[in-house]
Amino acid sequence: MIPIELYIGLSAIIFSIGLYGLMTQRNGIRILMSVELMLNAANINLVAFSSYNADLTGQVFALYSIALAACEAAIGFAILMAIFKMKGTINLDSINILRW
Amino acid sequence: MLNKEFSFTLMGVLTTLYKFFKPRILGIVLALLFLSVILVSVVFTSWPAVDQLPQNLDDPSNIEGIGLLIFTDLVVPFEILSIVLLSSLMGAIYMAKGDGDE
Amino acid sequence: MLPILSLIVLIPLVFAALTLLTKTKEQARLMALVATVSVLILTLYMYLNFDSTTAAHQFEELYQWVPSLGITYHVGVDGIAMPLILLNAIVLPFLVLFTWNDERKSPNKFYALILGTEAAVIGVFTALDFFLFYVFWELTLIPLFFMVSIWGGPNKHHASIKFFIYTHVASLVMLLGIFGLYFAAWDMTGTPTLDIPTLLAQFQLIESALLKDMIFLALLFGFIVKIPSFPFHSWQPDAYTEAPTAGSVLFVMLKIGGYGLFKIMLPMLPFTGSPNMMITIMAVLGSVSIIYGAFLALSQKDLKRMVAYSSVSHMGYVLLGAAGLVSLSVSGAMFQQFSHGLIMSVMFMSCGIINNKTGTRIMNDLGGLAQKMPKLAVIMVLTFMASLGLPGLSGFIAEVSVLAGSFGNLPAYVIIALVAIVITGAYHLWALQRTMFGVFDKKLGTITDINRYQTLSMGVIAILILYFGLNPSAVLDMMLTNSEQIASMMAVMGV
Amino acid sequence: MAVENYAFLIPLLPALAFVLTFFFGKKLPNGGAIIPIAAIATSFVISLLITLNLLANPEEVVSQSFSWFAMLNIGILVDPLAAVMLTMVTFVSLLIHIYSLGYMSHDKAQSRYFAETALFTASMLGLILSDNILQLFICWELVGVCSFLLIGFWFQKPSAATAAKKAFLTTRIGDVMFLSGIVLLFTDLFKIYNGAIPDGVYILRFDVIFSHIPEIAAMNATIFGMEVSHITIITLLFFGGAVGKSGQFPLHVWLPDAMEGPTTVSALIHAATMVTAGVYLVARTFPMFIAAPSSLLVVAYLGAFTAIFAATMGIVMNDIKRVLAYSTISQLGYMMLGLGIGATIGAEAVGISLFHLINHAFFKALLFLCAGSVIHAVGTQDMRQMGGVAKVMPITAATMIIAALALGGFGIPGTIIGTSGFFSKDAIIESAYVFGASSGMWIPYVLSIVAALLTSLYIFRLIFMTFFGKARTDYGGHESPATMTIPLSILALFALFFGGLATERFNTFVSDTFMNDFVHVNIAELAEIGGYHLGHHGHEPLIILWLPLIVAAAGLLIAALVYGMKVVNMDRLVSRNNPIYKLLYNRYYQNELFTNFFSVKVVYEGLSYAGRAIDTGFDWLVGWLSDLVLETGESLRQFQTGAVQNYATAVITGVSLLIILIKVVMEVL
Repeated sequence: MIPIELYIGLSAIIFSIGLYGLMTQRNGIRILMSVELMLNAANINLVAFSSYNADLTGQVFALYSIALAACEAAIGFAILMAIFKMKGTINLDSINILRW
Repeated sequence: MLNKEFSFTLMGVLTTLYKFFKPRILGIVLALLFLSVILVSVVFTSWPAVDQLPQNLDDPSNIEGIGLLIFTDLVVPFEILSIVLLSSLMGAIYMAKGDGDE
Repeated sequence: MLPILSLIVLIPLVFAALTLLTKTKEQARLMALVATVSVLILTLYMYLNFDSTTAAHQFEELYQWVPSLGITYHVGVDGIAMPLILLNAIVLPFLVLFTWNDERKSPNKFYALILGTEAAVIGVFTALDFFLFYVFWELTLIPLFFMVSIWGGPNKHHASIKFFIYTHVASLVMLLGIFGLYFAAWDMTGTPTLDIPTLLAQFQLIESALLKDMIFLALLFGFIVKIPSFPFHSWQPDAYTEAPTAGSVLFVMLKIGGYGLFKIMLPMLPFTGSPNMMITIMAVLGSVSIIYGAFLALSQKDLKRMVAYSSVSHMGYVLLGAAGLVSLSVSGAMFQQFSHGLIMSVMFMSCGIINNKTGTRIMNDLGGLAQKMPKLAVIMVLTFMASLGLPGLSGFIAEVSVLAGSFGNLPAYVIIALVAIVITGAYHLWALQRTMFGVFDKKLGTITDINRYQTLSMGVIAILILYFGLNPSAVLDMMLTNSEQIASMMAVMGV
Repeated sequence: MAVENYAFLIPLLPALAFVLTFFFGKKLPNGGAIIPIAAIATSFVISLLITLNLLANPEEVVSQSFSWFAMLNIGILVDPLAAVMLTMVTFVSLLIHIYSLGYMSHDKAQSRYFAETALFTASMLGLILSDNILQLFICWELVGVCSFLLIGFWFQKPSAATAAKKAFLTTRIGDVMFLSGIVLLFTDLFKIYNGAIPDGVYILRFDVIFSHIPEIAAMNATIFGMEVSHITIITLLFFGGAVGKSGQFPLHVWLPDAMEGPTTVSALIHAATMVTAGVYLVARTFPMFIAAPSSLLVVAYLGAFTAIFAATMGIVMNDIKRVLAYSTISQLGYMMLGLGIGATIGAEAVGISLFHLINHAFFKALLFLCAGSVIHAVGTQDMRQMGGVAKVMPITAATMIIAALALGGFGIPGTIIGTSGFFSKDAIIESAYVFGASSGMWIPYVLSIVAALLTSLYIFRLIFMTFFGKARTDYGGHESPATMTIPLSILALFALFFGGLATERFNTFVSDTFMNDFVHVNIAELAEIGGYHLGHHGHEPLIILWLPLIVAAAGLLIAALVYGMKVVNMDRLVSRNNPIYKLLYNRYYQNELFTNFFSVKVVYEGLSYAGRAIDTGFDWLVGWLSDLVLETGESLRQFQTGAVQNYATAVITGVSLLIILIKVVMEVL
């Protein structure tokens, strides 16, 4: 029996790694990958709690979340492609049209 | 990156490390901060001790349960999700396709 | 029975929308005239059926709206609101007539905004629910803002934004006060309500004196800025001056600040933590406004700006009378609002005409206009006399009631106001002398007298000024009934 | 049909005439002059009938009241005081209107003139008829406005517009005092009734006011450490109003400038419809004055001072109308003095003063109309350019000399032979002697005697300079038409004979004005409150009776010697080098002091520009606040880098810190 703390700790570590990537990376694809990491950290939590509570809903939602991650990745890559077409780069530092 | 002047002097290592970490230091610190926050909360939370898991030791698989759940209780989110998936695919294709004249 | 109050708010709103759809000036002004005249007819019907012996609300309508938050659709009029509704209903048809032949861009929007203002202002006067009240209160800002910023003078953008932000900040503070009252009452009774009479009755049950004072001051701030009173008046001369003539008249019709003072502040006053401090605040601001506005009006070179400052001075009487807390002074203050609306609308119309015909409002550049515009001269002399408080005209009734009523409680402030009367006379006469009398300056070109629509509209309002000066009871009776109720409450509380 | 029931028509008819003439006058011949003339004539008939009725039964005054608003009323009251005033005003006004037919016949704005004079008369009649102080004030203000309109009748002349403004503003200073008095009186009465006014009690009606005089007198206020009775404050404030309206020092400055209007208007203002209002106010509220310690003394002293002060200026003026204007101020001073002497002789003072008022109205209207006639013919107002006008205009000259005799006060004491001014003015001077004898205060008496000398001097200077001697310029001119000379002759008859015929009856009639079925005031009791000791006319020494006549004759003699026969050469005296002449000629520099210094420098340039500076300050403050908000936003905007990662970083930081914060707070709690 693995204590739940370890699951949560794992997910927290993965989440933090994703977080780190999100904050420091400049390349759009890397950022998307970091986001995937964070989503999957959440999935780990969902499954772990579901398992501990003997309630399958959490696992179902983990599946849903994976599907959503696919959507997100698809849209994200599409946006990146559009940006690349427009600017010739996917370095997000140059995408600052939201600036004041 | 560490090519031409491959020096093992302490100063050189430190400089290299500094150059490597300087743009990342804030990210690392914040990530560690967040991690520590979560870990501390996790550690200081008293989790209910669950004795038996999973219930059915004979058949550790719960695919069937999940499938049932998907098509009964959670069918509405499922349907919505399918629509979202579909539309996002369409959107992604539309965006990636670009203008027609290419 | 006919839901008159809903009708007089709805008719202008609906017609405002319809007017927006019209294409030509002729259609737009006809629409506006139809709407305002029908409001006038309904209001007159209501006025004639109004029972001025009771202080209770009449023509009430009450529907549940959002029960979980205590929001209702509750409208009704009493002796405080009725004269002000009457004022709006009377002046606006004549305002439309006044602008009948004017040429301006997008007349459909212009008349739609006039109707929108009418609906909003009357809405404030009829609302008996804080939600409605606040919605209409804010709604008055929008048409006036556009009125100034589209058709205004050279400095219109600055003036309109200043007006909007200044008064909007004030209404937000007022909203805080409303919320304070609402949640404090909700806490005590357990049921939410935004009904104005209920909340006013529950105000005294609030235990914390500090909270009561904060609520009172927040509301007071909102009202005082709208009145406007010294030292929060600085939006007013700019807005009044830059607005087109119709806009200035609409500003004058915007008597919601004083209305709030009588309707909401005075019933709450005796139950605040320190009523005497509140009275002093109101009296000081009122008397300072009176004399300060008078001096500033004296120093103005621009005719319209002078009229705007004289308005600050006159509105000081409203505050002073409200602070007097005797039925005569309070009703005098209410009457001041009414009569000020009539007088100032004609004064602004005169300024507008002079500006149109001569192209300037600088008084030193004018002169001798009475020779070219005898009709305008007669009307203008009459209204200027009314404005400086000539007996027999409506301004005097208000002034003398306020002064005589307040003197017992606030002698020092009344003496300040009395000193200002001389200054008031001085700037009015001086302005008349510089614009109407003296040698006509040939540089001004050929000048024709006012057209018959203008004569009609200004003449009728001028005659009403005379009528209400001779027969103030027509509206003063209902004011007296309500102010007696307020005064008796004060007496019970020993304020 | 009792004529009393139609008393309300007296002011209403002229008011109606105003409306009719104003709107339709242009289409009628003579500017519709017939309408106001007919209206005022009817009013005159009604007033006369009522006066005759009252003469028979002085107790049965006419009184009608209607509720107006709150606890105030509108009403009319014709008691002896009002009746004689009504008759005089309608009569003089009627004659002036008839005269104006000729005088104004060349003016384009005739209808406006007649409309405004009709309103002027109506307001004055309303003022006289008022049975409450507020209505009196209302008409009082209306009178002021009409004077504004009429003085500025030729508004295209800047000097006329300025004079009109000055007249209105100066009297308004007095009006504000009057209003303050009313406000204080109202507050006191309100307090006496404890806020609960019974139905049917009109709080500002004279009977209510008079019946509460003792209670008001008992109230005290502390002003600058002095205990002052409320009744003193109220009456002094009322007197302030009278000072403004009746041109007493120091608010007399408007009256000489008021000459900018047509001469007939000056006649109306000076004789009938305006300046007498102040005297009437003091007479009307006399029961209050006599109950007020020291108020009457103020009235007496100020009146006497004004009488001599204005007379000194009258001597040096060269404008024929200005001489008359200063003469009016001086005579009004006499009337005020007459009222002030009530401190000794009680209600009799009202009779004496009113008698002078009526007589003065006759001869002053006559003087002005004659002057107007002369100006009309000669085309100038400067007496230095006239001379020998008597040859051209015999009727005018004769009537004007009669008026001058009346003003100078010529008559034989102890008989009924004498001009009207003689009886009334001598009565005042003799009363001043009684006052001096009983109280030991001789200054008013001395001043009044000297003023009588000056009066005779300046009026005969005018007569000699204008009508006698050689024509100093080539003015042409002719006698005025009959519409102008007939009113002159009628007025001359009254100026000659009215005083002698009416003197005894008049005084008793008017002095009883506070004892009737409307008000019942015991003047003696009230005088106790005021601390005055009433005495009676004793047997004055013969010299006292003759002294006024002697000084008047002396004045005539000096004028004849200097200006008529030119025995004494005045050129050395009359020069700008003579400081006294310069002082008088510049009218004691009042214009510089009041207008140029006080109004323009202090009030306009000083105070109102200070106000402007303050206002700019407030505007700046508001502007600064808004700039502050803008700048804060400007700098806060820098955080909006547009890079999503920065936002994400901020969110993470915020969440972490928030969690820590919550944790810490939870721990502490």
